[in-house]
Amino acid sequence: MSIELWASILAGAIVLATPLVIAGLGEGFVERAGRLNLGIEGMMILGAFVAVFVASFAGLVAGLVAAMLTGLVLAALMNLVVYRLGANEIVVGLAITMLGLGLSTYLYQLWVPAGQTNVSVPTAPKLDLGILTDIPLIGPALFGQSPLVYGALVLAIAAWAVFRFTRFGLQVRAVGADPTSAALRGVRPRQIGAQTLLIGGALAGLAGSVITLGSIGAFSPDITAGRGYIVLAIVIMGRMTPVGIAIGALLFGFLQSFSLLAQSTAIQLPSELYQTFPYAITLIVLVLTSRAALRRHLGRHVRSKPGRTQSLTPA
Amino acid sequence: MTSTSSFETGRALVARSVSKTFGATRALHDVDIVVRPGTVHALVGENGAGKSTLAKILAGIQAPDAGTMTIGGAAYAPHDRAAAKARGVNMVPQQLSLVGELSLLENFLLVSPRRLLRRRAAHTLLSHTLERADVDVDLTVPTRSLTQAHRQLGEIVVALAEGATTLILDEPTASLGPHEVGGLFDHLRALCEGGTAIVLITHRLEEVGAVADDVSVLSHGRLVHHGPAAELSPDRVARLMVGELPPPAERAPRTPGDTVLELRHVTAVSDTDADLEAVSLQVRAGEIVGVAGVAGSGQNTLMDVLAGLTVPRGGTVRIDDLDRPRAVDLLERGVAWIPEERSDGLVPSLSLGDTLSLYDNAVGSASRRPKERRDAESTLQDFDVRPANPTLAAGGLSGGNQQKLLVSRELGTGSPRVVLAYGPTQGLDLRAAQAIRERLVAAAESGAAVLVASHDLEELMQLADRILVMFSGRIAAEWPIAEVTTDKVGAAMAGLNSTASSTTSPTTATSTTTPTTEDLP
Amino acid sequence: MSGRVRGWMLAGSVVVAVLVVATVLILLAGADPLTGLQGLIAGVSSSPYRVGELLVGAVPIAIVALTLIPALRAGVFSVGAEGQVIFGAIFATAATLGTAGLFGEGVPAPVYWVIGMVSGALGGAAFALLPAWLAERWHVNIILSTLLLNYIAAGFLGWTLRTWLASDENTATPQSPQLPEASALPDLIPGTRAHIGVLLIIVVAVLFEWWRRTSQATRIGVFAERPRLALRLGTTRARTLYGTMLVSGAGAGVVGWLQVAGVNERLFNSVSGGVGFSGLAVALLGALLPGGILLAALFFSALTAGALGIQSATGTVPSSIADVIKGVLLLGVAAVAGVTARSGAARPAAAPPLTDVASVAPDGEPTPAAASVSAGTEERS
Amino acid sequence: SASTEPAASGEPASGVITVGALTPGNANDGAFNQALADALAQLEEEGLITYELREQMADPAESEPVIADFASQGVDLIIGHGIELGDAIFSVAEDFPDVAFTASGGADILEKYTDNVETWTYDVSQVGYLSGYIAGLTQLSPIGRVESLELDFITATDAFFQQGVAAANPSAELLPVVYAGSFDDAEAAASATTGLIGQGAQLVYTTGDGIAAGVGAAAADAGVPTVGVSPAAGEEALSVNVSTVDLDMYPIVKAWVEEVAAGEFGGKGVVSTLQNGGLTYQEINDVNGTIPADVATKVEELIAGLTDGSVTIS
Ligand SMILES: Nc1ncnc2c1ncn2[C@@H]1O[C@H](COP(=O)(O)OP(=O)(O)OP(=O)(O)O)[C@@H](O)[C@H]1O
Ligand SMILES: Nc1ncnc2c1ncn2[C@@H]1O[C@H](COP(=O)(O)OP(=O)(O)OP(=O)(O)O)[C@@H](O)[C@H]1O
Ligand SMILES: [Mg+2]
Ligand SMILES: [Mg+2]
Repeated sequence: MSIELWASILAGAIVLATPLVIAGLGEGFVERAGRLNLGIEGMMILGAFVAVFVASFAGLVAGLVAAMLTGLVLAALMNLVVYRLGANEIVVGLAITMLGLGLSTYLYQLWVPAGQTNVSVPTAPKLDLGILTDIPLIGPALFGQSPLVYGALVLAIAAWAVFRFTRFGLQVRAVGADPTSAALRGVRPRQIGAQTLLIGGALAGLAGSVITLGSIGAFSPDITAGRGYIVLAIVIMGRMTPVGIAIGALLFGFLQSFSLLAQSTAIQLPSELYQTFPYAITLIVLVLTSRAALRRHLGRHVRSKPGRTQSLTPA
Repeated sequence: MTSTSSFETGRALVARSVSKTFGATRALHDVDIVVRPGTVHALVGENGAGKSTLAKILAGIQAPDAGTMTIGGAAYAPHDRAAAKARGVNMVPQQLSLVGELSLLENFLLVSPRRLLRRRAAHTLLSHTLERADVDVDLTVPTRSLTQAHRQLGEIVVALAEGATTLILDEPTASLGPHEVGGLFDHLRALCEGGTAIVLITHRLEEVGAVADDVSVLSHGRLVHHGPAAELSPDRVARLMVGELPPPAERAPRTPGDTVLELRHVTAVSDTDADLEAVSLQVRAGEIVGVAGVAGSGQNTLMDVLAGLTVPRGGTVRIDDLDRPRAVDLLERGVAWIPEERSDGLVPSLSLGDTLSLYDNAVGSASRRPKERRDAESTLQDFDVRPANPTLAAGGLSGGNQQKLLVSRELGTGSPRVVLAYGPTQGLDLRAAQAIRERLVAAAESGAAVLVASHDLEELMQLADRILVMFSGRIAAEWPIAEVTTDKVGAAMAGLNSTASSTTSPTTATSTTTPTTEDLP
Repeated sequence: MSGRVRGWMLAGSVVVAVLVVATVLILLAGADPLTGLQGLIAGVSSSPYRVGELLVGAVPIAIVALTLIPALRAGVFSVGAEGQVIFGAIFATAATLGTAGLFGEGVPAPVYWVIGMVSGALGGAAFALLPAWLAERWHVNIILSTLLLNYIAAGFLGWTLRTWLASDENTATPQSPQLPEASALPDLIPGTRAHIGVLLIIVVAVLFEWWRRTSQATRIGVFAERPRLALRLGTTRARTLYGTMLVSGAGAGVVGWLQVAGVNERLFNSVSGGVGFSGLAVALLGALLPGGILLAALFFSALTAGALGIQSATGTVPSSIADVIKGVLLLGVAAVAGVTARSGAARPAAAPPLTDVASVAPDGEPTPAAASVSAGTEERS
Repeated sequence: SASTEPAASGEPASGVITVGALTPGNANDGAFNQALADALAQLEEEGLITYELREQMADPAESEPVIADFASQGVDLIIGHGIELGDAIFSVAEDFPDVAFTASGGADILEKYTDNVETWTYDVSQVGYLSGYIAGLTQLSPIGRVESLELDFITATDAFFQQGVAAANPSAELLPVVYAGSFDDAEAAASATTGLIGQGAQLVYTTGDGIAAGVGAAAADAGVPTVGVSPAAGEEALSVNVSTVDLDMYPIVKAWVEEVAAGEFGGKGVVSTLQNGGLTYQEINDVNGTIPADVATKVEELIAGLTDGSVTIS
């Protein structure tokens, strides 16, 4: 395989990973707080639609903001129904996904009825850093992307900093690990949980808009193509940490990009093999990380075995 | 009430006519309490008397239905724990409130007033507090990996660092060994010198005399006595709480029969307790074997191996003539199991009746015991489970009553061949604890092999025919009851003779080494 | 009592919410809402054919949901029905065509049915074995492994229909050859697509109603909450994982056979039709009770038919209104279920942990994460 | 289209024929599905028909009841537009001998007509060949191709595409086909397109509709011309699209309607071709002058050749 091909694969990987990173960071907050959002797919696709719709008359930035608000509203709905009214988290997640998929298609069909050319909006302009962008292999991948890609990077760093340096991050972890104790300590688990869900929703909406406004410039039904579910796998694979999630998303993006472009080489395998390749590898990585995590988990306990490293010093 | 200086009453935490009702339960009924600065105020009472409820109200965790509270005369009506903390009232709940995934440092920062964490400053503050309290606990490992005792002490330290002027401790000693309790009480006294008021809830009445200045006795939600602790003997407190107690039955001589359960050179790993290293042990029919040891010395691992819940890495386990029994084989052969963590043995959503008949229903008609069909309600009454209503959910009972329920399922429905019990009376009031001890003795008398692990040495000495001491996953010492003294056991629990003695023979275990400081872990 | 009143009020407000949403959507499409709502009702009830469709639509969802009962009771959350239906369908199709190829015309119908059903069940169960093994041995979360395996199954089906099971005819949609006449399930209601396989849901429902009362059901319930106690009852983690996943896999596999032999008479790419998620949703909506699940499945199927009725009556409303209404209804019903369960003093619906049974160590001991959760919810005095 | 009341009787007494139509995908896909929707809309405007259209009917399990439903309501003509609907149409048509049906399929469907089912297909070879011919005439090489799934009709079309390219520009180089793995995953298609362009593709061809949005956007972004991108991709994408071979269902549907009106329906099959106007192509876009000026005339010559038989595709 040529260097051009690898450059293309890398650049494609980063584009494909961007929405996964953004939605994954959001879901990372949600799962860290002990909740689960199975509605990401619905939030993403409705965000993807609303982004194009709003951007078509109000511009790119308004489109992005509208998509975030869309995800936020769906997340607020989910919070109300699940955590206030006591509905089942999984059922509601599936319902939100159904709603998002249905509503986005419905509104799209009304907006662009048969016989009209699809509405397209300008996508976010790509960066061109001249010399840097011209570096072979990594130049286009690292320095020739749309600002949304760099936005995702900033978000990942921000999420990392929130967990590392803020009380909120600590409270999220505490609420997820042990809500009863956290509440006894004076943290409000419901409030923290709701906040993470809203963050998760807003980022899922944004992730959807990154697909339509970042690379396509138009909406078409089912454009998210199951990415909302992949996000769940990536979050677990990344052990719910921002860095892990970013790596997991990049890995999936790379696998997808690779299996798309490997088809254009001389290696001819059944196309279905290429299509399932990213999922199969993700499963394998999931197995490896689960196993490693298990070992690490046990290892940590063996090392700091109670009664050995610590000792009470009676006065 | 003793006379107090106007300065002290001036800062006292006072509650008047506090009442609290949960559904049909009147947990508190017109209770008054005055907590004076610089004193330890013991709060005692039977299981379900309302101690924890009163404490939670003082600490802002629950709101009273009626009544008023003041601090230093100013109205005090905290709407949550943060509000109480702001007024200097802090609590270490009966169920510890440390988040296991987080270190003590992070548990402290969790509710800090700042949005951005200042780890370094917090670390300095906590280290300083540790130093002052003369405790050594690792601040940076997840508290989950600390021993129960260290978590307990750690949470107290966190509460202190948060700046408590009134500190409420709900049964801090229930799971501590004698050394740890001694250390804790020293800290408490030191705190009082500094003017802190301490509310201490406990079931160990001898502690009242040892450490408390004032004592309040609750019974069925009412305050039945309050006054200086010095005037009260443990017996008197006990009588106040529960009326006259029959003295513990005389120890009847028991002759052990055949070996029922046997471990040989068993090694086993655990991720929450010490690993077992070459543990050999026999439990014979009709004897009670006591297992002593500080928390995390491997008692939990030992119990799990004996109950078939952990598969050993090496060595043999045998019941009767069955090798490597599975947990279900053991159940079928009549092994009763009372785990340290009572929630392990109870399904909160099952009703009391279903809990009692769980083994019969779930293992099928070929049940382990030829069970006399006594109805659930009378079993519950026999074991004094309150309320004795078979249709209630197990999760709704108070901690002590859950323990009684667990014991009644394990011991109450037939005659077990083996009884494995870890802290069987933990968190129980005197009468309930005595009743359970009698059950264990009765089981042994009717031929069961009984193994009891406990942090309460008193209890072991009362029950056991033989005492083993565990240290760091080994059996460090073993004596027949006649040779046991508190000092010997205490030394063995601290590991003072374990390094030199690789055998469990009582003579070598006690006579070989002179303790040196290097042997301290 | 007041809880019940509140429940009814909420049920009422769900209906209102759905009506409002439907009205707004229909108005947006420039049609008359009243006509649309009439269409909704006509869509499920106006002819025997439509009633038959209601049943045909309910079959896969109901069987998948019913056979998920043990898994969900044990806390094993699988969304793998999708892939298991596919494998069941592939096995059943291959076995049926293979039988026809070997023995020619003369094979009697019941023989075909037994072969189809058994091989379908085997296919589904075999494909369920993988996530069960991954969870048991490697502690991989089952929701995620089944999710990913669904994509892999879909890819495998696509390849299958393009290669070794492809129809000889010139077709655009990938499909298998037509199954032999005798292997098809006869009609239950003449003139509709409702086949006698519909009766199977009654059998399966009765089976699980009986199972619910067995000691095994109790053990599995104990396992979900207290794995160590369950060990004493003879329920190990491995046995629970394999047992429950095999049951749900076999159920999904049978659905694969039913769809092939009862509805389409050949294997299509679309055979699984999203049943993984809707089956899970219906099982939870039905509160893991067979009766509730049957109702919920019929209800779900009715929504699909009813939404088509709206489109039929108004003419201009895009069919995707079905998904919107399904989503809103599902949301509403879940909310009502939550509120009534809560006021009925039952425990709030358990949040399905992504670190579910997978976090129980091999010997059945909860790892600290699991222990702290259980310790956290109980009073430890 | 305006809302309609389906006529209660099967008799086309009023002269206005009631039509029930089903498409496998969304009617606004700018391609296959939309061709039917546009034809129906035009015929309704002309007052010849009233119609109902059901979209997203690719799953036979869903479409059969809809077809049966139309039939039992007494609709005059039921159009199953798309090979996915073929079986369902035949199966329902047996039970409703008085209703007219049309079914579509591969080339073999032309022989499968019955008394009340007319069959229709389009000439895959012409679609593929003409697209390839246009792509070849641009003289751009290498040519990349992005498709949805490896399905029979897609690989068949592609084989003719290759012939067309070879006929117009024997020296053109073709990169292997990249399958996006889904009909809808525009982002994967965009990524594939960008990748192909990165490998030197000077022109990208696609037949998909959902994924066309991705192909079009990525190509427009890189300023690389495309062939085959549908209007569903939007204005931006169309600005670099040289041309797309489209269906025009108007003449076909109009013929069916007239036959129903005249009571002569049934017993034949019809195929859409460039010759009979069932296939058309979008006016050649010179993409800012990068496309040779003679493309349009050469395409017309090809069509003339096909019509008079001097050119044949095999
Ligand atoms: N949240 C609650 N809901 C219902 N009943 C409660 C609740 N909390 C306490 N109770 C009941 O109130 C009574 C007092 O409980 P409390 O926990 O204060 O007792 P306690 O004295 O601390 O007992 P123990 O020694 O067993 O810990 C008990 O009957 C208990 O069952
Ligand atoms: N605050 C808490 N948060 C989470 N888990 C806890 C907490 N307290 C106790 N646990 C759990 O309880 C179990 C028992 O604790 P541990 O093994 O540390 O002490 P131990 O050996 O049982 O001795 P002791 O009970 O005397 O302190 C462990 O599984 C631990 O994870
Ligand atoms: Mg208490
Ligand atoms: Mg403990």
